Amino acid sequence: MKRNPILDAWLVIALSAGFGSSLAAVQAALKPRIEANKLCDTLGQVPVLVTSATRAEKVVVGDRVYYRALDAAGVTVGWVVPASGQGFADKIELLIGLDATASTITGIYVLDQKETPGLGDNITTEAFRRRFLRKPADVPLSVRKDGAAAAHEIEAITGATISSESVVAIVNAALRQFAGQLRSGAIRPGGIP
Amino acid sequence: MSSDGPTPAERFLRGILPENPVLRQVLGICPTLAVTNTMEGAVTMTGAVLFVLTCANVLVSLIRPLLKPHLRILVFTLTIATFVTIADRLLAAFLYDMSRQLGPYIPLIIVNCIIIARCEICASKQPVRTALMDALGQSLGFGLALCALASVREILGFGTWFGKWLGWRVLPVGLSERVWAPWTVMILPPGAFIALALLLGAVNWATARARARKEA
Amino acid sequence: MSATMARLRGRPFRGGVHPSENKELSWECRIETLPPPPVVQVPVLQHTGAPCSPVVKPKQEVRAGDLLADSSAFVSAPVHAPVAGVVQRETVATLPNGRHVKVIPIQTAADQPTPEDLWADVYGGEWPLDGVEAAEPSAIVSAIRAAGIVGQGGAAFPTHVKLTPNPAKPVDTVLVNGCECEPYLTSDHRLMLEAPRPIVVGALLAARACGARRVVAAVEDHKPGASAALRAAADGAAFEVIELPTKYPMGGEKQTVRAALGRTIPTGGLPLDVGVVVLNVATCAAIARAVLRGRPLTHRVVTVTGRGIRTPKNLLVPVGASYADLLAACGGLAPDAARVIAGGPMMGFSLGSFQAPVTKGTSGIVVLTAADVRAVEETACIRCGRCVDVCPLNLVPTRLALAARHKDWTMARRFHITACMECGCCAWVCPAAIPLVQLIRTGKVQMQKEAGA
Amino acid sequence: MSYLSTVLLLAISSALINNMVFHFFVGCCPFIGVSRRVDMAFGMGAAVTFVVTVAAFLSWTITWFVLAPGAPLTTAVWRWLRPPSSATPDLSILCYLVYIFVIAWAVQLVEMYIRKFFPSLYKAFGVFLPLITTNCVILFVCLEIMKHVGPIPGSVPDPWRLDKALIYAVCAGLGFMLAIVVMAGLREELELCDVPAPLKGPGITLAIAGILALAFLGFTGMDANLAKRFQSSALPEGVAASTNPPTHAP
Amino acid sequence: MTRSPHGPVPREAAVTASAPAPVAPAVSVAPGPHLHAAASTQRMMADVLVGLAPLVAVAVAQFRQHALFQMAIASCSAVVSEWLFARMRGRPATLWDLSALVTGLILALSLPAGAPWYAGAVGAAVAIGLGKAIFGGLGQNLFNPAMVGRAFAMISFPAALGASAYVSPSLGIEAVTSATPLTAFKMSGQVTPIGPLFLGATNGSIGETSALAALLGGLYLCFRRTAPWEIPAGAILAMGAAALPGLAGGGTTWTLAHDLSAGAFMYGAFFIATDPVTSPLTPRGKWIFGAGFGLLVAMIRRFSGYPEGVMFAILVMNALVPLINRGTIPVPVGGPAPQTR
Ligand SMILES: Cc1cc2nc3c(=O)[nH]c(=O)nc-3n(C[C@H](O)[C@H](O)[C@H](O)COP(=O)(O)O)c2cc1C
Ligand SMILES: Cc1cc2nc3c(=O)[nH]c(=O)nc-3n(C[C@H](O)[C@H](O)[C@H](O)COP(=O)(O)O)c2cc1C
Ligand SMILES: Cc1cc2nc3c(=O)[nH]c(=O)nc-3n(C[C@H](O)[C@H](O)[C@H](O)COP(=O)(O)O)c2cc1C
Ligand SMILES: Cc1cc2nc3c(=O)[nH]c(=O)nc-3n(C[C@H](O)[C@H](O)[C@H](O)CO)c2cc1C
Ligand code: SF4
Ligand code: SF4
Ligand code: SF4
Ligand code: SF4
Ligand code: FES
Repeated sequence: MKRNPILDAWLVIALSAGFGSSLAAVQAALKPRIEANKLCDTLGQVPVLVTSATRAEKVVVGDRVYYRALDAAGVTVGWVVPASGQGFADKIELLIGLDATASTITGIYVLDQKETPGLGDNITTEAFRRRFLRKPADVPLSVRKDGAAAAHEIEAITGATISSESVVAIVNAALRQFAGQLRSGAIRPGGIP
Repeated sequence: MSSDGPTPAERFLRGILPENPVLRQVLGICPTLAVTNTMEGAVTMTGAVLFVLTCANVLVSLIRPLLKPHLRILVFTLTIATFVTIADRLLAAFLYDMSRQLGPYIPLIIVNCIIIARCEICASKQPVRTALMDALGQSLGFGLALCALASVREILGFGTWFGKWLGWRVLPVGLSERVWAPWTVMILPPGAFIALALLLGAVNWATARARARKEA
Repeated sequence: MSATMARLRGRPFRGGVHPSENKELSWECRIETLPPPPVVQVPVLQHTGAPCSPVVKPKQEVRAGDLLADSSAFVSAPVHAPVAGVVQRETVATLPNGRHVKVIPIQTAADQPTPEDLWADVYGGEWPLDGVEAAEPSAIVSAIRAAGIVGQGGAAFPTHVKLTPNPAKPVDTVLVNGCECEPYLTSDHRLMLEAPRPIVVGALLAARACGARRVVAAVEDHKPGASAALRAAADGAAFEVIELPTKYPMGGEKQTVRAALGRTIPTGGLPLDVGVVVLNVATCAAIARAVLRGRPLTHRVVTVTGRGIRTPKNLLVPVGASYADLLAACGGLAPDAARVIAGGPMMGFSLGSFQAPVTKGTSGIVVLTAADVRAVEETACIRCGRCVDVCPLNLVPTRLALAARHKDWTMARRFHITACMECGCCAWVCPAAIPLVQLIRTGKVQMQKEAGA
Repeated sequence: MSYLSTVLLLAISSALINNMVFHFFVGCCPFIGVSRRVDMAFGMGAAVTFVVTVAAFLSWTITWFVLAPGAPLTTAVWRWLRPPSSATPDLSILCYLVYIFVIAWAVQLVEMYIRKFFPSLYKAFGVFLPLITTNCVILFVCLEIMKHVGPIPGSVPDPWRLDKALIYAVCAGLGFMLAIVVMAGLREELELCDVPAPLKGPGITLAIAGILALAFLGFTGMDANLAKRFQSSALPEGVAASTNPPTHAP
Repeated sequence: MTRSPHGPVPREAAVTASAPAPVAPAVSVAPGPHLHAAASTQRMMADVLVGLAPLVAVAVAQFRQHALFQMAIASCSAVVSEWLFARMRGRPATLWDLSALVTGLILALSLPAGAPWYAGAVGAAVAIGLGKAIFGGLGQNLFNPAMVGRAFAMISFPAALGASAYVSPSLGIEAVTSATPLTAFKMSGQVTPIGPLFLGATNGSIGETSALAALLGGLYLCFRRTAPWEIPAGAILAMGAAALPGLAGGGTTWTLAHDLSAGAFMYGAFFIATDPVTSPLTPRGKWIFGAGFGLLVAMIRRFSGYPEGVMFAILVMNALVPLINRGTIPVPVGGPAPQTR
């Protein structure tokens, strides 16, 4: 007697139904939290990158995304520019904080990188990131290996010049593009309430 | 089926050393290598495997009378994939950092040989209690291997132990680079392979020695 | 033509080595005759092929040259009494290569030819060329077979087998091998100097027997005297002499044929496959003696040399004389003698006992001192590839030895173990002193055994 | 950057720099289990490459049209079922389940197809096919494709189209094949070595893998520098970094 | 009495049948051949030490006590490790074959003058342990021990062996205050003049600065046949071939001479790639190995994140040696052996 394969597989079908619904439940229960985690990864940095900001507002220009940092009163106090580019080993993803007039860097944050531990991954350290504080955003930055002298110079990490240069290049390119958007009026400038 | 096989307690103990999945059976090598550059990774992975293996073993054991031989593997896979998805979402919700660090290695648990092997060898033939103890024993054995490897790698590679969660340093802070430096290679792929090779060698050596002692 | 090209290129064959030759120890020594020892022990198997059965009884009296044992097999050669005397009861002797063979001892009679007469009988006297024309090819082959001639160059293969015409594989050239590439040995050299005429005549007879039109003698270029003697002895006959560069193993037939004629013998094949028959110089002389004088092969020239012997010599000895007899005739071993070798130092076998008899294939006895024998311990192969560089056959000896060690016959075949001719170049050059040849040799035997099983 | 250079970069990056075994540690079990003989290893590598390509095709198609949040097919069905709704349905939680089935099915398919049309090929590597179902390489490639298709098609700046997904899959498979064949060569050699007993088998294989991973680190950064070179030959002034926003930014 | 039948006996030693019997055979029995070339593993290794002498001399002249320090650390560590691992396996330690010393010295010469003590010590211990002992000791290792050790150390201590380690003004040596030629080229396209590169007036690993010294020592090795000439020849030709597109383009400042004499290329081609144990057996295999090495070095130097590729190229080619050996089984003279069964 030939058995019906569909009937034969009733267990599989029943299990699929059970699993499907439990997954749906998990999805429903956890999705908001996961989304929040993801968002937090970026937006949670805004107050660090732009002091006095309390929240951020997404600004989409073409395929680019920027964040306008707002203080409690809703006044634009700065910008957060996401940027990415090739590092020594793999892609480096950054957030760059700017002041309201987009003329000074107020901080950078490394979202993701796969540089060599102990060497290139020092770009995530506070010590390195602090070297970008209060640097001009309208002049291209450059890397010095033996201590920064001029205002637009960043001191490289010992043993990780390539990673340092990559970060600087990513910052330069992103800021140039952002400045272009500002100038062209694609983004409503902030700073003057 | 066989009630005169190992007792649940024996199964539990066996999984930890004599039949350790990684060190004795050389199964599940990929996650073992991939997540052991920090203790945190090792512990999280162990937790995920513990969760998936326990749930899958228990469920499979429960439905074991209903299993058709030719659909067996399909059912196992379905079960495992579901629990892995749940584990993955739980991690993303509650341990977002670790979820990002472990990346694809959590979903890869689906194809982890240990779990299919336990479903096949044990859970589909044994009552729930045995299957549960087996799952716990194997997971702990897996965890033991992972932690052993991660300890070596994190201490040599970073000079810390549970550095991210607990911040314990093994090498003193501010040790001069001229005196000693952590071995970065241990955190990278080559170090993983080499450390596991030596760990396997050490375990085999110790086992052979113990056996020789017993015989002598 | 191609031989000239080969010589111009200076690389007559690939690989090869230049061990120090030490031929000067004995190459000025004229051939002396060994006085017949009290007993000679004639092995019934001195060749490659089927052993013979004795046709004499104990206590039977025999004259020199009488048939002692024969066989009906094609690949076999009879043995004859080298001396007059009384046959004793058969015994067994162990030849240097480790083979146990039956021997027929003969108690030497008191009445023996003088050394002069013996020399005149074996190599001296007249060797007229017109005898060559007169001989029928088939008669030559049967005379050779009746005389029990086997190759005296080392392999001791029955010569009549080589010379029997094979319509499928016509022969155009007889190559007379006078290279004598083994270090120390000088027996062929002395023979070419002192008895070139029978060599020439024998070679021409051989050519007639197998239908070859060309006769070429190949001599290494460090023996100009020998080639000059052969040329002079040729006396207008169609007998060429080619000088080849000195290099071990120039005398190996694959190498000689390649260097002298520019032809390549296929692996696993014979010179016959490229239309050549290769004969050692002493074999040629034996052919002449058998055809023109009807005398069997009972004597040969043996070099006894090395720094471990008191007086190196080239001796004309009866087959069946023991190594002890020969050593004694050369003043015995020097105090620092460390190793006694039957044959040359590259391919010969070291002797543990000196009671074994000399056979038709014995070309020399070399006695080395401790200083000659490098006492280097075997170490690990460092895969330097020097053995590959020197292998004349373009094999990879280290892999062959490794395969033999691990009994990995798939690998042995992949690296062509059966092609190896055991010349010893690889082991000579190996810095790790690995007994490559021995490993390969036993590997070949075991592989054959397991393939048969 | 020309299309060709993109392909070249992807190939170098997935086969050499981010080699499946030496960089991502996936496929270790067959890497240790089936690397004893070169011909077996070659068969395994070829089988994996084949299956991974088929699986990549299927999983890209399903992810792009059905599973990704806001995938066109799902959205259309959703809207048709509940016209007023404008929410984007999200089936991505089913990804893992679907992939593992796709892989199992692809293996079956490939096995049947080869058995029918290339019996000699089937003899050569048919035995490896069932083992591949539980091979991490395949699932890993599917997961990688999932990551690059992006949460919402069109929202990721440069999502992988089918061609890129397939190129990636083939090169990842070839990278695995390279690793396992090289390892098999080394292990054949190892048979003749005097390896300490406790390290025989998996131990020494892992140690060699470690040394190979060290060697492959030499390729680090090759993709970046090549990309730079391709770009600077296209653009007048060498632009080192692109300004793509991070892929996982909300 | 015996006389020659045809003329006087050349030596008067009259031999009788009753001459003294041979002394009791105090002789040894051994398989043939009974003669050997005057070569030994130890002699080959000693040859390498001689070949390295010019490099050592340049290193000491340039980096003074720092060079001596590196050589002492690495050599001691290598020899001690060799002894230790042999003991662990219960094998006799064969220190006198000098191979451990060669490994230590080759490793030391590939380190920067300012490397910390543990770089050489760990590197040499790993070289002998992971690079050699684990495979069964001398002659059985599949990877060049010195390069395994260096790779391990370099990846472990990127700060101590990476580009920045070469610039250490604290050593008080003038040459060591500027970037190495390869780093300078990689970072800023700056080409060092050939003269200093060739003679060794540049910065770099202690043994690599003078291409001339490496060439002299290397030719000595080739001449002595301790090192096969095919490997360096293949490497140099391949490097030349890799430079062709650049030269043809015309717009590049990267010249072939710079390519050949900068960094560790000459040192690697003559001393490291030629390690007999980890290179192919046949001449054809050696050509392929050398050429592959040269191409990889060129590729890594140009395109990867590292300024120099000698070490990685050696390791990658080592991994390919079994496959090369497999593909270059020579055909015997006279064709393949007929296969019975
Ligand atoms: C390595 C090697 C070296 C040989 N050298 C000689 C040699 O120097 N002279 C010689 O006559 N035969 C030599 N032979 C033997 C020849 O290959 C060949 O068998 C012989 O010349 C044939 O002549 P025969 O049958 O008269 O002995 C050598 C063989 C081998 C394998
Ligand atoms: C995913 C995977 C799992 C494997 N599991 C096993 C296993 O459990 N046991 C085993 O002997 N071989 C296993 N193998 C190895 C192959 O089946 C191997 O070809 C087989 O063992 C034959 O090996 P042999 O030639 O030494 O007999 C596995 C291979 C793969 C790819
Ligand atoms: C034998 C040898 C091999 C080397 N291999 C490498 C290598 O593969 N990669 C590397 O970056 N440096 C290697 N070096 C060191 C470089 O030669 C040295 O680094 C180079 O001069 C550039 O300096 P940098 O690597 O510190 O930037 C090697 C040195 C030697 C002596
Ligand atoms: C020409 C030559 C080159 C060598 N090069 C190296 C080398 O680069 N690295 C090394 O560890 N040993 C080298 N050795 C030593 C020896 O071969 C090495 O220790 C073995 O690899 C150990 O089995 C060399 C030896 C010779 C004869
Ligand atoms: S079947 Fe699973 S456990 Fe076994 S080797 Fe393969 S992946 Fe590993
Ligand atoms: S093998 Fe012996 S007999 Fe033949 S040529 Fe060489 S040395 Fe002479
Ligand atoms: S010559 Fe000796 S050490 Fe060199 S490869 Fe051959 S067998 Fe090995
Ligand atoms: S003995 Fe054999 S392997 Fe060695 S050199 Fe002679 S032919 Fe070649
Ligand atoms: S866990 Fe075994 S192949 Fe990945």
